[in-house]
Amino acid sequence: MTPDRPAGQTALGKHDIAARIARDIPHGAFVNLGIGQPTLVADHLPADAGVVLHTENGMLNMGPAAQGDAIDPDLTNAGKIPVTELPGAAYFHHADSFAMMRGGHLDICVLGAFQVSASGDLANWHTGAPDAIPAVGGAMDLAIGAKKVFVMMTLFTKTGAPKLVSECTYPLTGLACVDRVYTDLAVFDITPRGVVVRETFGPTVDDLAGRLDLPLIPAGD
Amino acid sequence: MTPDRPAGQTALGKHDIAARIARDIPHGAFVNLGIGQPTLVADHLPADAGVVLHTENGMLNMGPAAQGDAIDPDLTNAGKIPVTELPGAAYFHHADSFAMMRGGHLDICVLGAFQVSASGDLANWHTGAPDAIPAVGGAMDLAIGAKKVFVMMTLFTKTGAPKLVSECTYPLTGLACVDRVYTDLAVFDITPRGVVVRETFGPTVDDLAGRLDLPLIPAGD
Amino acid sequence: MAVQLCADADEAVAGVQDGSTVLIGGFGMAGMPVELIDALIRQGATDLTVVSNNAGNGDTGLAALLAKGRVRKVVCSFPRQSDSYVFDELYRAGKIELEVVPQGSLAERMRAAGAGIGAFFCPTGAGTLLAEGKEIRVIDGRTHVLEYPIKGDVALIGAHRADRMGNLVYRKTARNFGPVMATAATTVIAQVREVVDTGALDPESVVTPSIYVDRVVQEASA
Amino acid sequence: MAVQLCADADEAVAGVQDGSTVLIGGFGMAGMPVELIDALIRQGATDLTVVSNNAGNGDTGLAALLAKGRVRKVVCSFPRQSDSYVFDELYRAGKIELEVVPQGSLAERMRAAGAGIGAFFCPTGAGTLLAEGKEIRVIDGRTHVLEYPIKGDVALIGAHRADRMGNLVYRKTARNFGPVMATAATTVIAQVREVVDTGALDPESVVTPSIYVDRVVQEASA
Repeated sequence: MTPDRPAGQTALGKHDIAARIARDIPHGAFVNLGIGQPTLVADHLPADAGVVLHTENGMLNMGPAAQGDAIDPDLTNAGKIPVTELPGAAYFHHADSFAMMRGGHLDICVLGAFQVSASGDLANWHTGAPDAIPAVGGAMDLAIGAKKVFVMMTLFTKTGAPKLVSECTYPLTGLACVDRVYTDLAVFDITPRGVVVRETFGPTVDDLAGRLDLPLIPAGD
Repeated sequence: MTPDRPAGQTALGKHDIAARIARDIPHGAFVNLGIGQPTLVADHLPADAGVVLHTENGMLNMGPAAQGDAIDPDLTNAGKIPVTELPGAAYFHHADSFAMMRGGHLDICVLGAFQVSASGDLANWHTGAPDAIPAVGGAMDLAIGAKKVFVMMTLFTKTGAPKLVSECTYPLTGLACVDRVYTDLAVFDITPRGVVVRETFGPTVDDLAGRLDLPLIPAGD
Repeated sequence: MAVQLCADADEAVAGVQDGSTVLIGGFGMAGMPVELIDALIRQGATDLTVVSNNAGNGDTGLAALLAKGRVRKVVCSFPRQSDSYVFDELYRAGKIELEVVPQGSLAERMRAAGAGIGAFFCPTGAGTLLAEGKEIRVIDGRTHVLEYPIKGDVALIGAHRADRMGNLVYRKTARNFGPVMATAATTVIAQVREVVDTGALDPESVVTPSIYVDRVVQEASA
Repeated sequence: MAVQLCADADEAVAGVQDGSTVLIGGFGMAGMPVELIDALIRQGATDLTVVSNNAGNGDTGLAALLAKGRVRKVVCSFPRQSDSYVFDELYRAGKIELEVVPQGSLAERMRAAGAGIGAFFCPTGAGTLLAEGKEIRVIDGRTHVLEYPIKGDVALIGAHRADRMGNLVYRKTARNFGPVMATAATTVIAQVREVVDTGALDPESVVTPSIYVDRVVQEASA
């Protein structure tokens, strides 16, 4: 149960969100899963889905996390966690890896977020706190690179502030780059018409509209 | 004997020019030899010189032309002539090959020329004839890429016109890119002070000055 | 998306649209996807822009495509060869457009298309006819020309081996433009000598990862 | 020029000048040239600008170099890690400069240095804090940031094997920044696990050709 799960509703936990995202990843897709919760999506991809995972430190067809004797310090994911390789893997250097990403060759990238705006701006690298040491890693490259950028996050912070907002207040990672937002309470599409509610997990669209400070368009409208 | 060899002088033939150039290539240098006469330089590099030849179609440590059964259609030089590979060779794609060249990693490139100007402009790709079909290949990339660009040419055309000129009249391949010019009659350095005559093969510097329409600086001045 | 393993070259080039930009690999005959070009001639797409290092030679392959009148424009570094008479005649008759690009800039412009680079400042060709009309900037005392990406709708390339996922390896200097073109086109079609099982290629030695490859066909003559 | 095979890491890093820009490979510990960094600490060069993906962790390697006060500025994508306390303290005390660069732009800027590209328009970071003060241009409807090359005086990289000419191969994701940094520095120094005879590496699989490598040393711990 997530901390912000409203009583009596069927809000999703992080594993359920990951499973929900996994269902939307087509057979054979090339996918990058961002550090943190998005990596959970891998656990919900069926072995026969043919999904090929990219890790931006230089590999395609990454396998699951390495255990025991399979741990090899030369083989890690972008989170520096030891992983394995699957048959048909390929290694490449950092410039080639980010060229692959920036060039729009990945089908889907799944990222965490502090905030997403109604126009698809993403904030996920910097809290803007005055004493924070800035550190971006590959966040900005991932944000603008894939054909489709999915965000995985809770819809509200632990203190109840919406994370899907009319304008981001945190420093941006990328402009108008997010296509879809998967949350514990609903799935949203960022479209030229506005934010479309694709699916909800408990609340009605009106419930959500009452808690979010932006117009929502019901799916099918 | 070259067609323009003045009677009674010791002008060099093309093989002698190639040998003269080979003597100036330091041990272990990485070198690109342009299509045509510059390829003759390879014949004059001692086996123990450790010179590594680059061919811009994607190879380092190219060996001599292939003969008989060694001919492999997958292995050619930039002139599309079958060649061989030496131990320690490496293959790479065209973008990497020209990145290597453009990035200034080759020590020396040897090119033919229609004209070289006193400021080192090179014209070697286009006669400027109105009905000529333009075709540049790698000439412009080679001209600006190597640490040192050597030109190998006769000093005069078959009709006696100088090819080392104050300003090129043919369309340029590159601006201020030539470092040294090896000819049948002399070797010239293109320097910020002007054209320095390094060495002559028969004529005196004054002889050359009388036939060329540009100031010459004797070596050592 | 997952690679399509094609039964023959005709299946591999199905659907190429009139007006497409087609990148064609090879340097001379090394790496030239001859069977794919022949299939493209049968397929019939016309009004094409072809990007390749050369403009065809003799009467086969690219020259045959040109001879059929299917090509509106050629973008290449070196159209003029001893036996490029098909191109030469079309060009002199004003029946084909030509854009000459220095060989390294041709490769780098395709790399930029594949790498998501919007444009780049390149020293090659500065001060020459081939920079005329292009934006110029002096950076660190050196004159550069602004070059834009060249993107293909289709790439036809020749490789040595593919695995069943579409990973490719090349052989010797036949590698040339293949790996770059594979990054730069919407639909990438590879002709290979051999298709091997997934896992049979060394992951350290894969040159074109499967993500770039859409269709693979084994050469009929292989 | 021909590669120098060094007896030990101290010989390999000899002559690094104060004020140099030093590119240091590795992503986490994978590909990190630890023995070369330790030798650089002994060598004593100071007032360095270090370009690396991270800003050191724990008390060893790059963190130890920082702790000695040898580094004026760090250019990296991700300085803040759970155990980057050495950097954090120097930064908060105003004793070290930081330039944060998106990871892909960091790699591409070094590639540009190695490839003779004067500058490039890149979509990464457009509209963010990291593009502030940079030239912006809209190309094909997309906003791009003009990025300049990052060139090193020295690169310290870790590879798996070298041959005696200096050709390098890497292993798995330890490849990361090594091949790019090897193109981007005046003096490239590689720490390898094994030096093999020339001819023992497959020419199809060489990742860093010998032309880029100036000095090679086999790891003492290998």
